[in-house]
Amino acid sequence: MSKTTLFTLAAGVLAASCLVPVAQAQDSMYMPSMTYRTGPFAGGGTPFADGYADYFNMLNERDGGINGVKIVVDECETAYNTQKGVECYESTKGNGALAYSPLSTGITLALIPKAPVDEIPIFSMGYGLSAAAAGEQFPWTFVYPASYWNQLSSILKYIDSNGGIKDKKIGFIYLDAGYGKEPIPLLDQLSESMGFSVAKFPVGVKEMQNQGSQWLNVRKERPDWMIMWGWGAMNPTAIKEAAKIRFPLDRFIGNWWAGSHNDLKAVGAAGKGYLAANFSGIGQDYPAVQDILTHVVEKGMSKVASADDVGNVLYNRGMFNAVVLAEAIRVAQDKTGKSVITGADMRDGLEAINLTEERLTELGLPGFTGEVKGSCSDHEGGGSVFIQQWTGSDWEKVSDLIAPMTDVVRPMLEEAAEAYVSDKPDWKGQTCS
Amino acid sequence: MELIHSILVAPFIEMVAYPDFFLQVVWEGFVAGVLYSLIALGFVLIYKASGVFNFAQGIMVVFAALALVSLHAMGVPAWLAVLLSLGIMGLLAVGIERLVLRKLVNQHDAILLMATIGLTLVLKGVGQLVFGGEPKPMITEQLGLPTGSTDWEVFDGIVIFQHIDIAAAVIAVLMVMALGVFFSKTRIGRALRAVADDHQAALSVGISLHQIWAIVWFASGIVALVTGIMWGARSEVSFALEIIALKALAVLILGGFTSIPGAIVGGLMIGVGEKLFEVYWGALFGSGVEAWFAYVLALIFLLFRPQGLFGERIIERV
Amino acid sequence: MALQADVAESDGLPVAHAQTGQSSVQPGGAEQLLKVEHVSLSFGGVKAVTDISFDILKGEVRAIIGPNGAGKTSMLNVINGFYHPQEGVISFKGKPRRRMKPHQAAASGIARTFQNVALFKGMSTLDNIMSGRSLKMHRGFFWQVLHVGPARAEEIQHRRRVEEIIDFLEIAHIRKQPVGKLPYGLQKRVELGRAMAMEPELLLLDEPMAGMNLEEKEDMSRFIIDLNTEFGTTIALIEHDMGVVMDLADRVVVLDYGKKIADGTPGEVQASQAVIDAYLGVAH
Amino acid sequence: MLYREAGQFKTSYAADQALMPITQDRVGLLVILVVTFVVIPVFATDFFIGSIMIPFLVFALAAIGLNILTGYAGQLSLGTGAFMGVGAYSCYKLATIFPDINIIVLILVSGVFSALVGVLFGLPSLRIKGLYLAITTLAAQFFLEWCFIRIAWLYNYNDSGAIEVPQRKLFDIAITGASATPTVRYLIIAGLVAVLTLVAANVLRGRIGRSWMMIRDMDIAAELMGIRPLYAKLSAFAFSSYYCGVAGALMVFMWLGSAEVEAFDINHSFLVLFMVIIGGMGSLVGCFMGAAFIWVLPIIIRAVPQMLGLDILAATTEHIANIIIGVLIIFFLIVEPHGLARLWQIGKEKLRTWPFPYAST
Repeated sequence: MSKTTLFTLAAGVLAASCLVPVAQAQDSMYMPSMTYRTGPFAGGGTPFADGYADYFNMLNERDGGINGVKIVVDECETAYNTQKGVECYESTKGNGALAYSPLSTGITLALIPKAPVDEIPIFSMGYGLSAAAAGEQFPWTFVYPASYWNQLSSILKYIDSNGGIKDKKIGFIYLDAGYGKEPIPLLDQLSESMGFSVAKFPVGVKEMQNQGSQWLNVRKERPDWMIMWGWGAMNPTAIKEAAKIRFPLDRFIGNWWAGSHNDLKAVGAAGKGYLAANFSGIGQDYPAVQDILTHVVEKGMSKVASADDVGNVLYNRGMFNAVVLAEAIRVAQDKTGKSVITGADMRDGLEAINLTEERLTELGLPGFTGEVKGSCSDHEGGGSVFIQQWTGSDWEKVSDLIAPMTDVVRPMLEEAAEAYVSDKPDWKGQTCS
Repeated sequence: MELIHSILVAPFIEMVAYPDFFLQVVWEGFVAGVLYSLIALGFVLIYKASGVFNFAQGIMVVFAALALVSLHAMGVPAWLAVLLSLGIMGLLAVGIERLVLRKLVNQHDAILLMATIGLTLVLKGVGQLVFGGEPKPMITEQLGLPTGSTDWEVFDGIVIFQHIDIAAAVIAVLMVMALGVFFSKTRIGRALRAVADDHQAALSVGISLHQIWAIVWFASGIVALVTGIMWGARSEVSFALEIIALKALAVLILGGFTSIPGAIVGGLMIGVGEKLFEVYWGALFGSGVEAWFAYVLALIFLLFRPQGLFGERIIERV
Repeated sequence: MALQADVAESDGLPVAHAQTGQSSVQPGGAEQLLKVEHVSLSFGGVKAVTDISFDILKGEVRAIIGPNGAGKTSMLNVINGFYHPQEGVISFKGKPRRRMKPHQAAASGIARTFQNVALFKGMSTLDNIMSGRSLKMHRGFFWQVLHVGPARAEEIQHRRRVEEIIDFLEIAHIRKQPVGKLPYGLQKRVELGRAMAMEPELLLLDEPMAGMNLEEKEDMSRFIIDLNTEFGTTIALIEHDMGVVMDLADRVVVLDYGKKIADGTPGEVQASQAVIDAYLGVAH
Repeated sequence: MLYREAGQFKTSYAADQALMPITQDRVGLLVILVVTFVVIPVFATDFFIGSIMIPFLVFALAAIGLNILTGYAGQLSLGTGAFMGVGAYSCYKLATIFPDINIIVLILVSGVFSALVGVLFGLPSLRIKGLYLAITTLAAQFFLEWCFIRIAWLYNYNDSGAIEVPQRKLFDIAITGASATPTVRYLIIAGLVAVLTLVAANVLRGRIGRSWMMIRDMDIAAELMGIRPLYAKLSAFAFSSYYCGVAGALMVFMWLGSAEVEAFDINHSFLVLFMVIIGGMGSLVGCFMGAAFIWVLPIIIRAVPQMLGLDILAATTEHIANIIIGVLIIFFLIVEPHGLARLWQIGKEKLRTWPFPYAST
């Protein structure tokens, strides 16, 4: 008896969820957007979500969609929380979702096994499981344009080309969670082959704003370079602490989640010299970004607080996430001849993606990023990153694209992918010729 | 044997070998401790006067700082923004007293605690709705707070003092002194102490409990704003700070729930203790021990001296 | 009273120490149930009880009286193990002990009620009285989980005993009500029922009639007398109402400022000059 | 009205002590069981089963665990998340060490580890109570979280530090892993939750349950009735943690499929606490009501503006859900500390005495 109210309630929701207008009409395609505009990492989640939505809306406004089919972007708030993310996934996958960008390592890990079952690809752009770059084992997962491991190898190459890395001490400060720990196996491997030593400094998720001890330890260990795998409030705190202990900031490199405008806003001039890896262009000087300003922001259809936020690192990265997905839709439309595609078509589209410099220019993004060329076995594309430096008020590109050490990383990726699949007897991979 | 050496001997050798570094560690711990103390102070004020264990103190710190920063972002001059934020905290105090506390008089303390957990959710929701969830830089310079640092050359090395940290310590001392004067010299302060000693007796001599509660909540609102400014200046103002505020609970166990000096000493002990433990012993445990050090220390403390350093001995009456 | 018939049917009765036929007015030769010798208790230097000795005989009603703050409740707390006296020995059923936990006291056969009712407020009358049976229930976790067979049978068997007590105390109508909402007089009765359910050898009653009106006092007195005569339960009672004490008690101990000032039959005590002084407030 | 007990006489104590003495309640339960095990699996959508029913049942089980400790035994705990984590990580380790043992057995066994850890952290409860105890449970929360990160053995030295559920079968049907259908997973969870709820109901109405409530209501008097605080409190910790542990294992194995430490953090502990407060402390039915309410409310709040065609930012609805839950917690604590369960009971009383509005007090 007791549960009847509950059941009525649940039935109400069931009914409600059926009533929600489902964007499966013939003239549109459904693109879910997992956002985290709330929670401890909201600072990074907000501009990313804005860039993502604005690009699709720009295509709708400017071109009337992709090949005449409008894209419906539907945001679902995850607050960077795995349970909520999974719930978002389950509640939207039935709407004809073409691809998911989970935007959290935890959610990505939860969704990877679901992707082949539901036939919806996961596009974790430069995050999530590095091993997912191995297309043979992970047909439904894509990490364009580079995995964390490739990125780390590029950063190490940068260090090597700036005074050599042999016999140096590299400090690695990281968020003590799945995300931050992800590149450690490669770091350990490369420290042997490249001949440097490593000191690790974990920062607890709850201690992000309280890094005094870690930086005291840095002072004790005296590393030559620092590499940071940080996120959210951890980044500005770390840069401030580094400045406090007089660590030379031009020897402190963040990964691509530790090098946005939002991170440095709180640091300002004190962060001058700080370096970060990046794979997406900065600023508004791209025709595509200008189109967003004209067709979306100026019409008041964007959620950005001010037009100045457009072109920020994370905004542009969110936009690039949408660019890759939009391009995959086009490829899939070409391949299948259909205008409205399915998740499975989308997967084929993502796999056959080929964003050459030429194509990027056509899209209004000349020189925005390195080439991204996927294949059946390669789900991370080119994998090149560049290094940018904080001038005290803005980011400045200070290096050319640095190619990763594919020869070292690739075998490790494949090994990790094998390990992942090994205890899953019914796992479906694919064979690439 | 080696383990015993690395626990009992090696860290101390290291401390003596690099005394400048040791001093730096203690100073950093001291500064963190000052901030823990400030949060704990907010707890103590409210607990003393109303018996409410205010779980929302941490979120009040974030809320106050966010209000300040957001008002300034809207174009309000810094000092006016401080006043307005104080006004907001005052309204909040009156609101909480009217809508929550008044209705929960004489309830079990666990119920009161859970009510403040509910309050935490409300403040979190309202705060993000009104001010936005993304982290914001503190307006350190606009408030006239010092930046920069001073080096102290000692023992063939240097100890670096950030001016903002020194300011935080000074302000904390001033605030504790001001509270001391407030409690001992003013009429309201004396009334507060009377209430803390005995609710019934205070009522019988004509002290309005409602008024007193609103005042202590406002007072801890002020403490929250100051804490928020100081902490925000060290990193930034964000909701991530809320979890760190929980450490103040451990501080309270050490210091006793009703003692202002206890909150200060407890905060400093935890601040310095966890830094020393993390820097000199942390590596043995795989580091990151700061996450639990305060709580485990509190737990051990509870087993041996449950009333805290300065608390009164609890005698159970039948 | 239909109780006698019910009692005879059920097992596990306190018949063992029932002393039917013996006059409770003259317990002269009866065995000592409890003996308190030279007990002193202090809290941080403040003496609550000083060098007190007395005994309680099996089957009697023993009253402890004295002005406020005389140390009466402290004495009860010492007897059932809440407080540990710094000096002195307490012997129960001939076994001396210094320190004892309340649950050990309960296990050895001492039950009690409190000055301010200490019922389990969130539970019903029935559950409160059932809780008095805790020590007598033994079925383990496994049977509890299944709640069939032995555990169920045990629960029902004890329920029968509890229902007898409920009948005895005439509280059947409030059987399933949460005790928190009952009037004070009934709460006191339920508390007595809970103590009875333990089938104690010694029952300590701390002001069982405080705050009652005349009618309720009469009821409660009747229950106490019945309990003593029919079940043979030994009772130690603290009470302020001198009339009640004189009517109920076989012997009386008088305390004042933590010291024993008189001990004897109600008549003897009443005649004692020390007692008269204590109650009239003559300076010591 | 239909809901009357007039004419239903009990002729034995056994009948009077039954879990559901009134016929209508028994019929109601039967209806619920039929709906749970037949109607929902057959008719409901995958989304409803996978994202509403499964989490709801998992949380209800965790809420039962916390309610045993906090609602029935009166020991406030803020460490539920960590105890669920112990269950999840033990189950993961057991599943890797004993791949041939049925996963349902392992899930039930993993609760034992959680119970052991619960007893360990419950030890301070013998000396301290109330708020102080709440802080020791915080210590448990943060220390265990740290263990889940630091002890790599717990997650099989996985690079990402996450635990991933291996695929397991029962009678050749996949019951864990991605290819297990929501319906299968749901049926397993529903079965386990039904059995465990019955067990909890039985324990709570017997000697052991009574001893917990005695400690909660008046620990001094309880001791006087011969209850040993040591046994009563530690058994409450053990029993409660067992439920939390099983709920944690179910959460990872039957719902999420993989989990990082964050899945067991302090916010998770709070979430379960909210369910207990809103559902009703000291009520099993309340656990279900609270879990349903807290889990479903945000989903409804999200769906309503969409249905009305309003364009509200996803984040905004999240904040609004926070505010509503917070306000409701305060509301319930002020107005009805026994939560939804008590409201439901009052409703039943009213039905019983209808049409005499003042008959029940």
